[in-house]
Amino acid sequence: MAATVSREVLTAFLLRLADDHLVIGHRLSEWCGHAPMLEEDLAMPNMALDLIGQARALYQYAGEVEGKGRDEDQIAYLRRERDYVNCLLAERENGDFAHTMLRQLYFAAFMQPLWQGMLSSSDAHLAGIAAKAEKEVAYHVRHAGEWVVRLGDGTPESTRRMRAAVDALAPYVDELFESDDVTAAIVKAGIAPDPATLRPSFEAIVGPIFAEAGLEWVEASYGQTGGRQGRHGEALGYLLADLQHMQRTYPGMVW
Amino acid sequence: MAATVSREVLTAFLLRLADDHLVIGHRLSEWCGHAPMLEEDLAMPNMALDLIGQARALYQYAGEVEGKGRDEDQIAYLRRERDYVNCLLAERENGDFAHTMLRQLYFAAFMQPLWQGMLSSSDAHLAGIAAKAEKEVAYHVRHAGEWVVRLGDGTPESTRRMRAAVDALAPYVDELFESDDVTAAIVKAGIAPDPATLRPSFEAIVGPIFAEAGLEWVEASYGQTGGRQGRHGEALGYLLADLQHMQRTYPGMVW
Amino acid sequence: EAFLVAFQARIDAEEKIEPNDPMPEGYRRTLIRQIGQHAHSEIVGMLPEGNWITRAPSLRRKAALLAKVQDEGGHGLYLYSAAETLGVSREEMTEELLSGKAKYSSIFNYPTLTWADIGAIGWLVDGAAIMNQIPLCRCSYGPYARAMIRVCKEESFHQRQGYEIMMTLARGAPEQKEMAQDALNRWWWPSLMMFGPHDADSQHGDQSMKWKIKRFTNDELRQKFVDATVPQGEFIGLTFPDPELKWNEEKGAYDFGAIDWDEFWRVVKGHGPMNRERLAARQKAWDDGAWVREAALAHAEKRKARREAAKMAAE
Amino acid sequence: EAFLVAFQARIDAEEKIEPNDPMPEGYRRTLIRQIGQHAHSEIVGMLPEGNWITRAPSLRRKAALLAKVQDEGGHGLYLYSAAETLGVSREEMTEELLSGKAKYSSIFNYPTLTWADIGAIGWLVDGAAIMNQIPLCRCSYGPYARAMIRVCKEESFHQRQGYEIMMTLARGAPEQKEMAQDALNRWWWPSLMMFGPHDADSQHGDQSMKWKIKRFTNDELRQKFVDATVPQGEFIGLTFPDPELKWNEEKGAYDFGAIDWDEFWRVVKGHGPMNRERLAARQKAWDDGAWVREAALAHAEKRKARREAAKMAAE
Repeated sequence: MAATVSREVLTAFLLRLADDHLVIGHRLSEWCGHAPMLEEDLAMPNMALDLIGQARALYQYAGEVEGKGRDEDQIAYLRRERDYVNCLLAERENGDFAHTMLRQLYFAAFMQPLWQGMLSSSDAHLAGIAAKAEKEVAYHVRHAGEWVVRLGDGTPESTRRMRAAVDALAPYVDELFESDDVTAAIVKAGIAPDPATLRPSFEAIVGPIFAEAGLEWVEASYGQTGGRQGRHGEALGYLLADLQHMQRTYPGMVW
Repeated sequence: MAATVSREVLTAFLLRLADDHLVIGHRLSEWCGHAPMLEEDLAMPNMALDLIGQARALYQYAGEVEGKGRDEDQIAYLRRERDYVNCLLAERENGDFAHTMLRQLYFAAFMQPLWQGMLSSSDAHLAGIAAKAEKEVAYHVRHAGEWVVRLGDGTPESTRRMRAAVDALAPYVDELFESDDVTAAIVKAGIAPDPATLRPSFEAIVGPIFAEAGLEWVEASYGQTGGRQGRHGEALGYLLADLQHMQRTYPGMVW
Repeated sequence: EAFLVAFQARIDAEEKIEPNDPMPEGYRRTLIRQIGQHAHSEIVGMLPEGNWITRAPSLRRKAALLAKVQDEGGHGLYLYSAAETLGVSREEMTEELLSGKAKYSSIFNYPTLTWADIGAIGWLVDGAAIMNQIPLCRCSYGPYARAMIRVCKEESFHQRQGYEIMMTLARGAPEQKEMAQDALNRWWWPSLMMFGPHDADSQHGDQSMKWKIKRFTNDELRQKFVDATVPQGEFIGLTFPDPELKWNEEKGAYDFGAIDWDEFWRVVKGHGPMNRERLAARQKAWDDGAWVREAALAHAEKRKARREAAKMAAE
Repeated sequence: EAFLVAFQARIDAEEKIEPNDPMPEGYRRTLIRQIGQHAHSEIVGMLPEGNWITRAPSLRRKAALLAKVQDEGGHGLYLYSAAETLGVSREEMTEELLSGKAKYSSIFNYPTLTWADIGAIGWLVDGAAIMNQIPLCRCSYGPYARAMIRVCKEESFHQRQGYEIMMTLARGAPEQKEMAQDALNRWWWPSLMMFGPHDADSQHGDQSMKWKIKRFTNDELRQKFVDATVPQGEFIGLTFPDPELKWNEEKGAYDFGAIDWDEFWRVVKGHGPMNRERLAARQKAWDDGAWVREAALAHAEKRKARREAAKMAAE
């Protein structure tokens, strides 16, 4: 039988995932009504909706596991900036459409094997969340991947922008695959795969897309890190000011 | 002897002025570190500092007059969006440098005669605030006015941008000169001049600047209004989310 | 002439007109204008609601709002497609929107100031839209009628959702109730204006009725809306900002005060609080997206060329 | 050669070197590099602090922060002027900054995550800067020495203000104390790195000391800073993130742990958390401002031409 994990460890693991999804979903939703074409004015809120839905499932479960009676909104809205543990990739600002789509591809290509691994999680509740999310993330990989190809192999302008995005996001890839005590305990308990082992799957997704797009992979000399310890970039604070505005202004109300 | 006004009326009048200064000062401060030249990286925080200083004096006095024990920060930070009564001009987003400087010129050209009129206010405290502010606003008129001239009569590009700013801000000028029951009572009590009477002074300031800049005055077919009733544009909410973030997140603390 | 008479006979017989059927130029033009305007309204309508997605007060509401805004984009898409069956392209329609030549529903030229505005838009604006749209499900032009069936189903869901937001607020803390009341105060009159000028002043009304593009007059629809909406508002304890609003037993409907048509025309003519910003936002999205659209086109052509080259090589 | 000997004699006699005095090329180059780097640090340093102006927790703090950031711009201005006396223009220096050729203080490549970071920057970063700068008030190059006198006066005000912010937090609510401690944890080691590599590894040290551009070594200054700062932190109840930090009675100074030089060099070489963003922000300000600078120039030329034409006409 697999080892078990403490409430604290499982909560910590769930919050990382949940924050990733909330924050990158928030970023996507900022495009709403401002997309380059109507189809994307549909596709981007659609992906954001999936991501917020996944975040909700994870926050709800984190609240249960934590056992302190916090509901999804209390966890999502009422922590301090240093308590958010999303990866830095998720919080990066939208930049142009190439930048947003590449960010989404990276995140989806990381999550797809992670969700797949969690399909057989020893934690039945998480396996259930994964079953739904795994279908959704496949669409995100496809949609973002198609755009990376189109833009990478489109006009000289779009190629230039896509390359700039590859360059700009390079330092934020490695953090996705970090392992630490939390992930080690989670792996040992058979709850989820080790992020460090997902790199080949990530590359198997991103590699062919880059090849088709005519893009070269850029290895960052040093990856940025810190998100899992709540050490974020300066942009997250503004995102949280908007996110939390209502809950902070009107504490304890039902909406 | 002049009529007196109720606490409520004087408070309402002071809050309008204070909110104007806080909000336009906030906007100017957003330029910090991003100005087109180092001299402006000094001049813009400098003007913002004057404006925030004037706002503080007005909020403090409003708190006293109101008599409910609220201090400057409680009033400045802890109201709801619909309770802010700044004019719409003050909250307009920065746009480019031409837009920011024209907005500042308009506001300063409105405030200069208003402060001058309040030098002889029947309210000694307000006369004291005006004495300091009147010197500061003269610098703002000069500084912003010089830029309007330079940009209006600079390159074709700067002229185009300056004209676009004149066009964009035209609907927000008339609101400055609105009178209502509050201003009527304030005028009657000899506290401040009627905004409606300041238009000629405003024009005497802006007119020669426009003439030198080679700009034509644009009369808005319909002026926008509502700020004094707390009916703002959509951008103010985001400004307030940032402004209030700390006070809302950490209620009741001393900083 | 005979064609017009025959066409009218088909209409009168409640036959659906389909894209390849002959139709009078005026019928086509009226439909293009109306469907385009309707599509633009969906697109521009994403902006005031989109304004609250990042600040929605709970995750549940955030998700619902995202879904709603997405639906609106979808409505825009069906409607543009319906208009395209009449021989106008989405690009042409977009350019007419951005140039100010084509209109969109004036209500979206008001700002969303608080969260309650999201409730009010769902309840009142979508509610008014449905009143307009339900009869359009029986519109004589087939593609438009079919698009409207789908749109109406979703809109009525949005309307209930908006009302539920208002109810939650109205039954919530005093600040929430105040927020709901304030939103009603600001959105009520503009909602009534959504039905357009009084019948006597309406320029397109008669011919559209005859062609069964419209099936009720502006004033009829407005009255239906008032009659349906006032009890809903009263039920949750809100007060309508109209001292003349009262039930008229005799006519079996509500009487209500005079609409400020000056305001209506001012906003229609571009001087509402948000007209410039709405168009500027759409213009910016369009301009900023130009390189994306060009790249998508260029890529599609490259693929096609490659496929053809491969086919040639294989032959 | 004789000139170098005579120059060194002037330096040794504590004479000030002035712009028009002859000076060795190396002396000039060293000063240009150092003053430029110092000026750039003031300019880039506006960004991390500017990040909290709109979110400052009280109006008093907001005003103080605005004034501080403005002072930093002012320091940048004096320093660029001092460098200009050595024959380099502000444009050239700006281009060197933006191209990454010129450096600025690496500490500004860390983000300001909470309000307490504003306190920590004032207390630690300005505190470390002052340690570096006080001896520069006696620097052999006159314009630099005079600029530094003014800069130091303001910096020491900023340092006290920063410390006062930290004290307020440390004596405030538990969340505030935690915020202050967290800021100290993040800023302490980077502050120690501000003094540069150990003397043994420092490439510019010896010659600069001989020319009296520097008067203390990196390690001497770092030790002074630790000795001055640790008691201040302990006084307000904060803990330094260094288990090896302790008072060494014998040497009459603090011992402290080993600095992570890998991190130091990584950040210097452009891989700190904010290097790209800082440069991108300055680049954007520069690019977006190009039309303004061009317009100012064009206008000045138009005025001049008009004045001259008027003069001609008058003659």
